[in-house]
Amino acid sequence: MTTLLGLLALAEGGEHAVEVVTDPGGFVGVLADFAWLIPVVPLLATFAIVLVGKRLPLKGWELAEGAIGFVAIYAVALLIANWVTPMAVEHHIEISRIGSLPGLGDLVLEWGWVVDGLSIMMFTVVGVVGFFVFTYAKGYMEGDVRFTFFFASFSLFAGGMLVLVIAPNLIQLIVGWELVGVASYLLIGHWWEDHDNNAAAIKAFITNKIADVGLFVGVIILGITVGSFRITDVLDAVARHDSALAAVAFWAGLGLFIGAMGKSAQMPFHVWLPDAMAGPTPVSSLMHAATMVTAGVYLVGRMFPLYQTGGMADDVKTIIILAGGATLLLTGLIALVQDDIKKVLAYSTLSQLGYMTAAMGAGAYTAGLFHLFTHAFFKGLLFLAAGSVIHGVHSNNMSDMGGLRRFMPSTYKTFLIGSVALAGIFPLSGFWSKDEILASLSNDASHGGGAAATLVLVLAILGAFITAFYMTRAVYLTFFGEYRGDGHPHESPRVMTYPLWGLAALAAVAGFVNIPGVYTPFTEWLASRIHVMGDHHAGGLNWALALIGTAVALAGIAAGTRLFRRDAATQAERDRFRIPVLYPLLEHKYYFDDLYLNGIVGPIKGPIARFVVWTNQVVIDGVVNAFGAAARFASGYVYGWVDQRGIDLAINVVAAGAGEAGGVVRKAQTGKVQQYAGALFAGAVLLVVGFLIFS
Amino acid sequence: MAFSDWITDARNIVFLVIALTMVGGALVVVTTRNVVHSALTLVVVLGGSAALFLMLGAEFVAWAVILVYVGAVVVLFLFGIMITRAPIGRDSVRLDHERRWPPALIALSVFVVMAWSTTLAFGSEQISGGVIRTDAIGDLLFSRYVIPFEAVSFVLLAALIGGIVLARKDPDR
Amino acid sequence: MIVNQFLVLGALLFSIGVYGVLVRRNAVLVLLSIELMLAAVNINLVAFGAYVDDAVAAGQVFALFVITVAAAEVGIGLAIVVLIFRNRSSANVDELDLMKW
Amino acid sequence: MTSYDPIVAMHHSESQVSVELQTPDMTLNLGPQHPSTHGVLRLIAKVDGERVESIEPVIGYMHRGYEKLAEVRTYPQITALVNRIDWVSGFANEIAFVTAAERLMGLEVPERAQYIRLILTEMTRISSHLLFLSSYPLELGAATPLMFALRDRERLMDLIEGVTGGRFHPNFNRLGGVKPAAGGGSTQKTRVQDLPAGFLADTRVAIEHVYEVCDEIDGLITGNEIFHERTRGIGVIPAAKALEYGVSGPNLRASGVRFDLRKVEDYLPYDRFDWQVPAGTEGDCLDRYLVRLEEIRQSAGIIGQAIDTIPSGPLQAKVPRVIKVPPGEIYVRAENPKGEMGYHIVSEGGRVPYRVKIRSASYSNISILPWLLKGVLVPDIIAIMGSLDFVLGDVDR
Amino acid sequence: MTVALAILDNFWVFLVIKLLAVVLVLLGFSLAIIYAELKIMAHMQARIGPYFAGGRFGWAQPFADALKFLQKEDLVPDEADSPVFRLAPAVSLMSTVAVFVIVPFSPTLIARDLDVGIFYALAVSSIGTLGVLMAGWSSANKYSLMGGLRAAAQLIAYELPMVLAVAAVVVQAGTMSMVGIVEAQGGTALFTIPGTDIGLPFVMVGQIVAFGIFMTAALAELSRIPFDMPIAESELVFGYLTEYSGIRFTMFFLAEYAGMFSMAALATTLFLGGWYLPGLDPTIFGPFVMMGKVSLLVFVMIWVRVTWPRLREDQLQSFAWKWLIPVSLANIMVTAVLKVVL
Repeated sequence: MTTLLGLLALAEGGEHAVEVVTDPGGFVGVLADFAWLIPVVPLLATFAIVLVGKRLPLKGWELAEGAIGFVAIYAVALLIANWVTPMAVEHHIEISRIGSLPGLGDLVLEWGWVVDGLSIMMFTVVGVVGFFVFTYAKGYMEGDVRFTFFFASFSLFAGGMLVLVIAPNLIQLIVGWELVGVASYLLIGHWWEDHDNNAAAIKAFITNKIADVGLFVGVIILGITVGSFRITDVLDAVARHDSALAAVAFWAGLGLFIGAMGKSAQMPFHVWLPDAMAGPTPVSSLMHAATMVTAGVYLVGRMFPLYQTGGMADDVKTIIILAGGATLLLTGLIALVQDDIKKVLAYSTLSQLGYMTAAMGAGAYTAGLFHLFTHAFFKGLLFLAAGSVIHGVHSNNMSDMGGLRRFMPSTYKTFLIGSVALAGIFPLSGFWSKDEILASLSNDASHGGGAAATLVLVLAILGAFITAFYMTRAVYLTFFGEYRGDGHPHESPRVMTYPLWGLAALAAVAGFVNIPGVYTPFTEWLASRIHVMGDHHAGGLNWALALIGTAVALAGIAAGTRLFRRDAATQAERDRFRIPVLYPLLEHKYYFDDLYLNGIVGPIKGPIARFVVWTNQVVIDGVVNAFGAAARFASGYVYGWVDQRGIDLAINVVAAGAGEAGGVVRKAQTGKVQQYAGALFAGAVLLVVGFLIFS
Repeated sequence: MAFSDWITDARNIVFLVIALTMVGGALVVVTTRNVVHSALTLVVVLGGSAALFLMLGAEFVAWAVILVYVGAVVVLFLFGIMITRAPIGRDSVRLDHERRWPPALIALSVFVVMAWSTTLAFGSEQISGGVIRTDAIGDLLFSRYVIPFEAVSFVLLAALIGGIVLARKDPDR
Repeated sequence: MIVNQFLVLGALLFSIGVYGVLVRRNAVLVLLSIELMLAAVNINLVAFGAYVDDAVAAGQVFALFVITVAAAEVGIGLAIVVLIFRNRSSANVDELDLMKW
Repeated sequence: MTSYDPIVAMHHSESQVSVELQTPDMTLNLGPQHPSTHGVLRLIAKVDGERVESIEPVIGYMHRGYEKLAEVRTYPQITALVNRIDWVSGFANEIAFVTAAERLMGLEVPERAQYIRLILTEMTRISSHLLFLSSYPLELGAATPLMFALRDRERLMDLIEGVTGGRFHPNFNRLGGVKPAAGGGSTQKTRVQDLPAGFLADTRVAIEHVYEVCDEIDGLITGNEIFHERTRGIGVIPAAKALEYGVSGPNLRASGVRFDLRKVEDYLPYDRFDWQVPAGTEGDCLDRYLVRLEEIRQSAGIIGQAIDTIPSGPLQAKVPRVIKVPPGEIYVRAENPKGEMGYHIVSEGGRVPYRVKIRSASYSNISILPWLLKGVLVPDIIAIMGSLDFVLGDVDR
Repeated sequence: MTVALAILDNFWVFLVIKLLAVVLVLLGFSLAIIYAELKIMAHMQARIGPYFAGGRFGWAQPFADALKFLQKEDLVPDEADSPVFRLAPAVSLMSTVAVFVIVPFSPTLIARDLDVGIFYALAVSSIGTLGVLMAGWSSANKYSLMGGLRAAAQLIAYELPMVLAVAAVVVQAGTMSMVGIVEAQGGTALFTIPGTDIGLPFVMVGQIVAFGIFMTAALAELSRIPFDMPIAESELVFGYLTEYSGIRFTMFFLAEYAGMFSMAALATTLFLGGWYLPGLDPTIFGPFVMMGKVSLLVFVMIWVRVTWPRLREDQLQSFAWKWLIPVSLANIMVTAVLKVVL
């Protein structure tokens, strides 16, 4: 097989290295060699849309759809190939040598692509969900003033996400990371005419940036300690217990995880995600539910050998599992009280991300990523369905909805499928993945995870109840009862409902790829990597926990039904739900935003202000008063003698002197460049002469 | 190294001829009373520098100087001069400042200092260099120096746009 | 050939350029003198490159960069001169004293 | 200074800047000796770079005082003067003058003479237009059409020479008819030899060649993209402007005014033939070229019909030996190849006219130049001047 | 005999002989092209052309013309800037002559096969612009100045697409040496007709766009119709050549025709496979094959001159900047990508 350099090799002089662990060979090998096309095609589509999009018949949508369709097909082909023969191929192309750091070798700027089970799974998620969402967005964004720009940004996001996923080195990963950040900023602020949307975009960006500091610190520590930014090299160093790395691994792992917390919106960085719902719903669906926010989980998965039990940074796991546990419960609770349907889903997303993170923290690599996989489908679906509702009702608020199942049957049915899947009811996909997480947590608790794992297991079971509860509430408030809004709701066009059905189908069956102990291809997909995972994965189906989980979910549904079933939507009825203490807490989202504003920004601002006031009041005023008193005493004396006789004379002399001198010196300021240049050269000569003489 | 030793090398004779031509040309450039003559004499100096580059084995740079400087930069100069005003014969307008001695003094001291310091530093070190092939330079430009290369190309693009923006007439006016 | 002969020639050309920059009134001539200085710099760079004779050919590559930047500088500089000429019907530097205090 | 309004001040300063922002104008003298001025015309052009700011034609380098000369010449002598006005269409110049004199005298021109006049006029028209077809592409840089067009113009010149004895200055018209061939004299004999032997057959051949060369030039030039670039939308004369400046002939018709004196006036029997008046739509250089190309074909058609139907009969009406024109005043105009050619004759009854005022086509046609050339590029000056197809003799007289 | 051989073996003597050969070849070809143009134009324009000079077919017409020019008075206008005026034709002629150094007629028949051959050719031919500007400015004539300015603007505008078109070829061939470029078209595995070892010239395998751009730019560089605005005699009398006469005019005249030859030779080398023709041994037939191809291109140039009108300066500029340069850039990109991928 000849070496296929790809476009990037145009930057001549770079070396092209291939690392093949499991060579698929043949056509599949070609497929893997050309995998660089996966991120490049959407990025090219972005440029093409920007350049010619507006002149195309469908205003650039066709380019975006074509690109994402290409990705979807390519990803599915790779998935099937990987299913048949597991593969793990890495390509690295040297772009430039950055130069060497003292004491270390050359740091090389590389570009490359890694094709293994993990990245293929992510391609599939991005490609397939993306394909449905792009299709849906055609209908949703129809008539928008910045229709073309929307798809350019969306395509940019897809490209960036794929750059991130395909990255075999940390620098490229950061490039992708920031590309999706930019795309997220652009898309959250898509309707920037409204100031709130603008603010939300900025908030998301800044929150992520703060967390990114952690990522950068982690990457720099790893790169400099190992001497290479290649993930493979880093993980090799981990595997051979490199002593230099061992010393800093905890901090590097923590830094990376902080970055992951930002992107995956773990507490306390979760505040940006609900606000990000200001963007168009397809954006919320693809980026802020299915793919982008899972980048953090992906990062942890990609660097998993670092975190795994026995890995160098396995102390971080406790932080990970606690962050996940806290997020999954607390954000789930907030979802209970939201009126905005997208916010409900957003907090639900936070909660589910908490599940994934917790699973990673429990060392359950497969379980966390499996939940990522299924969640992408059903949460993408839920957002799209919510978007369809919003499209029909022209409001985000559930208090303006109700009874929509009669008007929007397709949306209703698909939303219901998504909700049930999210709640984790057998046999839909959510059941399998959530159950695996519970099983893994329990497994971890009994295998050295300690109290943290046990605590989080309890939280997760509680979370399952809450999940079912708020989804039931959302379904009832939206689709049952009387219609409370204005106008006439209508079903969305077919370009929007077909993707709903497509995703609904996937949400229903996606769980069957990993039935513990029966049929587990998903586990095998993820296992095809260069570095072996020490996966704390529960081997079989934990019947007890499955039963408990299902029972809890059913209980949640029952409770929700009881509360919200019959015309639940009247305001008075819903107020029954307001628990005296908890409700305000939840409504204000645990005062996190207030905390940040008043707790972090405020304390910085406050003391400065107070200090200034204090200085002014006490120090300066005191000094001034003292001086005043002294001066009043002195002046009488001084006026007579010093001022009148001494100073006035001196001042007059000085003033006259200054005036004269100014007149003289001013002539040097001719404004003529050449005189300045002459002075410059003369000065340089004097300097050099001085240097030569005195050295 | 004695001058007699130095001058016996045929290459040094060639160098001397070229160098004297260049210096003479350079003096004309800064003293002539005619703008166009000044620009045309600059061509002689640049041609001389290209010849020196050939002597030093820097073939690509030599032809690049011819192509860019003589073929484009000087032509651009002449173009600019002729568009603004193209005096034929002696220019009636004063081209120099009244006082010439202070600049001459500064220039002289710059020369003395530079020549002094290079002589101090290099004495009579021989040039060892052989020909560096053009493809080697190409490889270097695109690997080790790729970032400065991109930066320079960006500068050039910016200059292009800037030049257009500055020089074009606003069609509304 | 010794290095210093090139370096001294470069110094001489450079200082002639300095003289031109300082003494010329016409902006175009100032630009021409700057070209002279840049040419001197190039001679030095290439001479150093031949002296060091390393594989990185930094001298020649930098000379190429200087040529490019000089081309950019001339483009912008001449555009400015043309603009000044249009505005003030004169390209004399000493009449441009807008920076004067 | 009453009050300070910043907006007004800004506009004021901007307007000052816009006045300042101009490169110095250069005065470019095109002519009097210049390859493209068709004689001695001088254009004083103020150019900013290549763009013309203003243009001032200076005429009169060829002034020969024909109007004054005509006051001391007899009528037959004047015909020898007037065919030198537009020297590339000498025969056509004579027609309007003799018609005017004939009308004052009340002479009836025999039909055969009228046909001969018509055939020769149209041949002159074709030869004039062929000259345009050769010189205009040449001015735009294409040298080949010159050779093609002149080759076939030569056949027509030979035919005209065969009939009249002169290539450019035939001096063939007589008051009351045309001059018979050698030895014919001023008689009413019917069997006098008027046209040379084989003239009609040769004319047929020549016309076929004219059609051919038209097609050739059509293929070579008309479809050429560069030619279109140079001529389309260049030098547009709107119909109203053309009428305002008194532009006539093909230049007027190119602007869309379907006005042809051959249809309007009845100085020659054009109404007996089937032909069209071609006209353009845009009034640009391309249209002027196309109109002339089509006029050649129409004229060739007229000649073809005329030689098929030429009647036999006397060549001249009965005229007194000493020609004296009765007192009176008349203006007769005819369609010259260049446009409207008219003579205003004031007679006091003697052998010489009291006053002859010549209205020539080119003079009116180029009077539009200062308006037309404002703001064009220097190469367009040539393209536009060439497309107007003027002759300096016709301008200066 | 041996002494003669020894003298020939000397580097300098051989160099002088080579250079003399170049100049003679150049003169011969230029005169031949002038004659060819006279005859071809005449026949295309339904004329016969020169007929008497030299007895048969007017073969001596170019010599007669040259003699006539040589014996004319060498006028220098009173107001002209005499040294510049006198130098301009030499600069112009020199730049075209210098190109001949690297024109290869066969694998061995080449004055000097430079490492950066084509780059040298482009650099040297760009000096011609300077000669034109000098001529235009020093003549102290407004037509000359306008012609010179037009020529300079035009040459700058067309230098770029030409260099870019050549760059695509260089990328594909992987060398700037003229011999190397020809050989890249002749012998490598990349461009052979399948089943044989006969090479295909570039123009058949993808550089057809660059070929078109190069020929267009060459016509513009030579100021030939349809790009002869600098000397457009119907507008600018004779542009920058207006004030020239006698031997200096002859030098410009010669420079134009030598330029035609050198541009055609460059195009042949870059795109048409130089001395290669399938089935013919390059060492023996190389020069003849090369000359045949060059003649073909020269004929096309003459043909174009006979057929087309000239463009306008601004149209030429916009054509160069808005079409040729983007197209040639795209061509480079496509070439580079294909080069890497294939």
